[in-house]
Amino acid sequence: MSVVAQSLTSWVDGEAHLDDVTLTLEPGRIHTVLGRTGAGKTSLLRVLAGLSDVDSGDVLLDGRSLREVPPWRRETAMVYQQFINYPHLTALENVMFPLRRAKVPAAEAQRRAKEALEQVGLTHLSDRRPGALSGGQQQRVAIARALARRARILLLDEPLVNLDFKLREQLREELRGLFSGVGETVVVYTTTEPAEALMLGDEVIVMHEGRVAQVGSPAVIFETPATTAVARVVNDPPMNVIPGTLQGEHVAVRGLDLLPRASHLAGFADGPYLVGIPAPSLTFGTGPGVLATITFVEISGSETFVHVDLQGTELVVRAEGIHDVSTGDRVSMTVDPSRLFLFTEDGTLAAAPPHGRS
Amino acid sequence: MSRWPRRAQYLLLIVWAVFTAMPFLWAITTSFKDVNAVQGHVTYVPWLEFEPTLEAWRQIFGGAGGVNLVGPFVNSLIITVCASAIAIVLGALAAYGLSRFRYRIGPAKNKDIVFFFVSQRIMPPVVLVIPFFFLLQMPGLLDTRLGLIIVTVALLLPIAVWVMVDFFDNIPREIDEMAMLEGCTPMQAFLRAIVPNSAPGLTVAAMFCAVFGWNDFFFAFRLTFTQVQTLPQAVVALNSSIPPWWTLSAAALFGIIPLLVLAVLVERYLSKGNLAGAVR
Amino acid sequence: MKRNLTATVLLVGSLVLTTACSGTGGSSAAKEKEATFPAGGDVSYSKYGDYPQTTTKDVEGPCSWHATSAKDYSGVTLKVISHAVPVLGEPTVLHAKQFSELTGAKVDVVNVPFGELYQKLITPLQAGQPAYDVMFYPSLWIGDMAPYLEPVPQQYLDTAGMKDVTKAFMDVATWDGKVVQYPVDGDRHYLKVRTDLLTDPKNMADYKAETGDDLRVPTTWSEYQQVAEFLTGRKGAQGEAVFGSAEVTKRDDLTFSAFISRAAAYAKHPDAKGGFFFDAETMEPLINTPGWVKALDDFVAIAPSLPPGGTNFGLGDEILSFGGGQAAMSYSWDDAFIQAQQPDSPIRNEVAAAQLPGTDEVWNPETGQWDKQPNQAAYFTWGWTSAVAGSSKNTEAAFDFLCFFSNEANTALDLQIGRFGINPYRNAHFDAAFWEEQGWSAEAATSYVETLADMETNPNRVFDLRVPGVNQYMSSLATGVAAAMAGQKSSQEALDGVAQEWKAITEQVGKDEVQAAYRNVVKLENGEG
Amino acid sequence: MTALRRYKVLFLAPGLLTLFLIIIFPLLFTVRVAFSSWNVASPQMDWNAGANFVRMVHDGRFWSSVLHLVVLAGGTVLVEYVIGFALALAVWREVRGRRLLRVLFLVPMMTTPVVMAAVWQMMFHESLGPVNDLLGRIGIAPVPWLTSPGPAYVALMTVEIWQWTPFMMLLMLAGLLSLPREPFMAAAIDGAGPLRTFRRVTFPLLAPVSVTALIIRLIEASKMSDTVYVLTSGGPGSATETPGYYLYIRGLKEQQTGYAGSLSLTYLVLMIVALTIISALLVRAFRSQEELR
Repeated sequence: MSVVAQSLTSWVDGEAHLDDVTLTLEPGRIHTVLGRTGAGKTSLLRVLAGLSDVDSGDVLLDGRSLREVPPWRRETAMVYQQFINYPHLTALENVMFPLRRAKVPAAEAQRRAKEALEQVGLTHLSDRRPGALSGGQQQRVAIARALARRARILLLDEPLVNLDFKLREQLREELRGLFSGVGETVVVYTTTEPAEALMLGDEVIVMHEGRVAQVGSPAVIFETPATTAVARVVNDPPMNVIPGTLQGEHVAVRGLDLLPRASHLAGFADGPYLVGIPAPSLTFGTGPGVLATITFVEISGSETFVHVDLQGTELVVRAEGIHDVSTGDRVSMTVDPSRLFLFTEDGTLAAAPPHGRS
Repeated sequence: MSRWPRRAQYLLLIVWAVFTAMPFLWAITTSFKDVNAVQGHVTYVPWLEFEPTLEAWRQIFGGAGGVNLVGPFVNSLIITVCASAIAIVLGALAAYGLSRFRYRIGPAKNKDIVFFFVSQRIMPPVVLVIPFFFLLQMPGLLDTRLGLIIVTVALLLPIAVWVMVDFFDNIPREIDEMAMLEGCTPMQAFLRAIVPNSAPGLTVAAMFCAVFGWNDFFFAFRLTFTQVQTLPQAVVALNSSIPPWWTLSAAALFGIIPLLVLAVLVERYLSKGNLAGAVR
Repeated sequence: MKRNLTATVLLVGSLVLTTACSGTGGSSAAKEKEATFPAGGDVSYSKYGDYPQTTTKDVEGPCSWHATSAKDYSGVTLKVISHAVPVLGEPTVLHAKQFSELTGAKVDVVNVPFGELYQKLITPLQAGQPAYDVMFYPSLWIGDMAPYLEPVPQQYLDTAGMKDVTKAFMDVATWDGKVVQYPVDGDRHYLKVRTDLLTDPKNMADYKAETGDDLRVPTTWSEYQQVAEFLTGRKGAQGEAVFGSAEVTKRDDLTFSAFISRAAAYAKHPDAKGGFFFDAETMEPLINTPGWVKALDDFVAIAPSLPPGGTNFGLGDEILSFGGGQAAMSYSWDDAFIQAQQPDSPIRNEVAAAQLPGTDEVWNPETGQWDKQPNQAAYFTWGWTSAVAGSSKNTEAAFDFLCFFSNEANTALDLQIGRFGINPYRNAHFDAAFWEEQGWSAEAATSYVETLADMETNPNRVFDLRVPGVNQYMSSLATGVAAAMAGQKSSQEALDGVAQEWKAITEQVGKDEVQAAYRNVVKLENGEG
Repeated sequence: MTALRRYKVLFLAPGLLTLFLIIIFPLLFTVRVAFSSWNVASPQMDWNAGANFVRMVHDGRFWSSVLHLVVLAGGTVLVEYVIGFALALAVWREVRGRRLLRVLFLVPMMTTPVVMAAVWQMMFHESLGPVNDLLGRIGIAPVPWLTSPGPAYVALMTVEIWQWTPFMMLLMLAGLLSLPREPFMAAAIDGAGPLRTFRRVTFPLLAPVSVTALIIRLIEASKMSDTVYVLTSGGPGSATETPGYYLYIRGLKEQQTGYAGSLSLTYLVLMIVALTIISALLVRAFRSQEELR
């Protein structure tokens, strides 16, 4: 009962929204699709739902083509990033709507709707219309509606992106619990947030510019990103990728001092490469080292992202805690050479640091 | 807010209210006059300056003078309601389609199709009326309500499409997509998910349709002979070589009543602030 | 699908109603029935609404109430188009109601304002759509209408009422030797004046002092101008401001008729038999010859003596202006005079009628020069007429309706109601006693009746341009006149422009056709009709 | 997807076909009749090549009527926009009697133009109308409202403005009511006064509504004819003749169907070109406003 996407390709106005996307989606597992805005995530969901057409390729359900099956016969549920409910119906009626359309008897539909609302903790608000609910509550209704249907395919398109930080964390936790009971449903969940994708996904699909860049378990994706693009997408802040060369005992990276060649980089021929420097592997201080200029400071929760200019190269540093630095300050940079990634010049992963070190 | 904009605001409102009301006040006083109160010099105040008479009002409801506005009123009502209803149904369907799907007819895309609809309003009525005459003559629809309804639909459809396209554009398309995913065909999605949320837009469209339908004189006049008289025709038929200003005034006032109801309805939606994208 | 359903219900509903309302006209073979109206009974309109209590005796004849009530037209529907209410429209509706009661016929009347009547009539006629059985319209359209009209059957021509119609109005109803229009009204332009102002001693003395002439009813257009200028700004009996003249000047109203009145004496030479508007031989327009130009100069010069807005007066404004005592003089149809004579009028019996002013010289188009001789012409302008459409399936009922419409009893009552716009057209109507019975003074009644009767005997006659396309010619003329009055062009330039357009119109409509029709107009003028 | 495509057609086709069927015949008829000499005496579809168009080129009345329209329609729509916008602003925020005023302001739009023009004709009647009478009472000499070109334009524009400003107000008010609150709060925090707020926030935000409203009104105003007919008959002379009215005279009053056809066709082309240019200009003008923010 799996869903198979076969070479889905879709062009709109000369731009590829989907470019030869092939995937196998298994029931009972949560597939998170990670990618930047415009990577093709939403397009993929819309094609799976039957809302958008493809130029070539097909979607198979249990080996049967869905190409001529219109959305209303696909048994697909969807949760949008905007909190979409029917404004003229109450929360309960909203959840019942798809059940009634599926010819579930009224009493049964009501029972299931109430159950779903209880699951998302909205029993007390079931008579309110969406207009009278907060954003988070509205999204809970939408999720309840999707869950109550027990559809064969459940699609969630960045469902948490429009919520504020705290609510997002909270709902993310709850989602894990809610998804644990999906049983025979194929769940596809898109997000731009690496943490969300890695935390929720049984399998992570990284998309980049309409293509599938890598598919794998969260650990595989994070520890061995197949390409520089994946490496950037699965890290927050994105991994720094800078041209460099292997020279005997050293790794030369533009702007930085010669670094010692760590053990996982042994066995590669000297020559030009792309060097991946994870933001946490960089540290700055006042001691000796290469001087860089701070161009921008971002404080994100308990961490600080510091953007620096290193003789023409832009780098991002992730530091724990709050640091008292400001734009224009000159700081010295140091790198942990054992945490470097190595990519060939065309962006394919050559070497990753040993597990457990990132 | 400083004070002068506030004052300017009140001044504007008062001046415009007076200006708007003036012709109505004049029509109201005139409707109680007779020929002697009209010729010679200008009079305003009943009893003081002229002897008021109910003659004009009696006349338009079938008094002497061969005028009776009740029949034409009913005709106008039937034609306006039917034509507006058809125009809104066809217009809403087309507007929904144009708002949700990509069309391509030859070189024309959605925007061009909307323009095609709206551009029909550019046609001067004179261009249309003679061809309409022949068009209705063939199936024998001249001088019938059905004939007028068909023609009126053509005049109203552009307005309905224009209002509704913008309105639907402002309803998130995810609502009807979701309805489709939940088992509705596009038609059911439209009827069950969109239409129930379109009351403001439909009301504005209905108002525009009713206004233009109700007030059409040009086509009604030229496509009927003796069997179907609409209200504007019947009022204009009072415009003889000695124009009976009083009857004309009474008739003009009488003709506004049904539309007042719509004005109040539209205002209600305005107050609630949910006309949002209804007219953009 | 609720909305669709509603629409369907409405659509079906309207269809049913439409079908229900469009009754089918049956054949009109007159069946006889028991007469319901007694021979010689009293006829009164009072039961039909707010009409005078006057009664009159039904005059025996084929068109009488009695005779009509013996006809059975049940199942017949007559479709009638007439002018707006009240002028002609109101009597049409009234007589339709009466005819319906007497015969059982269904008579549907539509009333149409003057400006729209032509298109409303001509479009279905040309398209072959049998829209109307009976049509009431201005008689000058005969050239466009004639091909679509049913000639009046001999039996109606033989009725006493028809035989009493004056020669001028029988001529008006005739086309190519056949009577195609059924006379129901008589019209002409003549002069109306306020006698109280003209006989006021102070006015008379001041006028004498200012001009050296005696103040009297003007007999020439230059005298009209002089009197109008003098009276403008004087005060009336109640101290109201008075203006010299009220004239129809609104471009697309009836300005062309007013202008023809002013041009008649300058341009209609009694000895010139070759045409007034055109040279009938060459169809060269005469509209820009010196006689017409002089008349337009006069028309432009009167502006300061008109009431405020007087250069945009429609016929209605003219009627109210003179009838309400605002203007001292006026010329056009009877309406303004009748309005002044209404029982509640402030100037009742202070008015007199007279022939249109004349001139001291007249242009002779045949010699191409001015002849210094007094001249005056009678302008038999268009009036209301009626006809039966050739496409009508109910011609007998239609003619019976017109016959009833214009029977002696009805006409006697119609003439008394000013707003009906029905004016004397039978010899019997030129009777001062009849008007005195309505409360008119002997002077007013006599001047009115004599003016009308004298026109009938005037040998120098002008008729309208009764040719196909007449509205194009008149529209062009009115536009030229308006341009001169607005100061956009000189009189000569304006009329030269009109002449150019007239030539083009003649070409478009078809020179032979226009010429043939125009020859008939010239015959009428020359009394050879 | 075939199923979806079927529905796509189902939505648009009924309306589009209805309009197409009803409109295409008149259009073809007009094109054909423009090349014929169809008139009252010979109502036939003959072929007179381009004679009508040659005549039109030399028809000064037609071309000057187009000029009149530019002044009349342009002027009225501009005034309507300014007043309509001002009124919308005035009844947008809290004001005593707001709901009553809103209804009152909508009413003129609901009246039958040809009938209200007759009422206005009486108002402007130079000796029997209240306008001159009231002016007289405050010592102003009677104005020749309908007999002198200048005042006649004022009178015509007054009637049009009276009737159609409500339309403008309704559109602008609906636009105002749908505006987001944030920019206004931001402006308030910046300490912007009402004028600045209007210039920097309200006006630019309403730019798209403004363009639509102006275009729609221009389309409707370009057909101006009833008011002219009733009030001035195109006079004095032909100073207030509009193309709509001139077409009416030629086509219906004089029944020169062929010639009117060629005029109509030319007028239609002129209108479509003019409106396309105007809307492009408006969009550009308002866009630069938006960028100013």
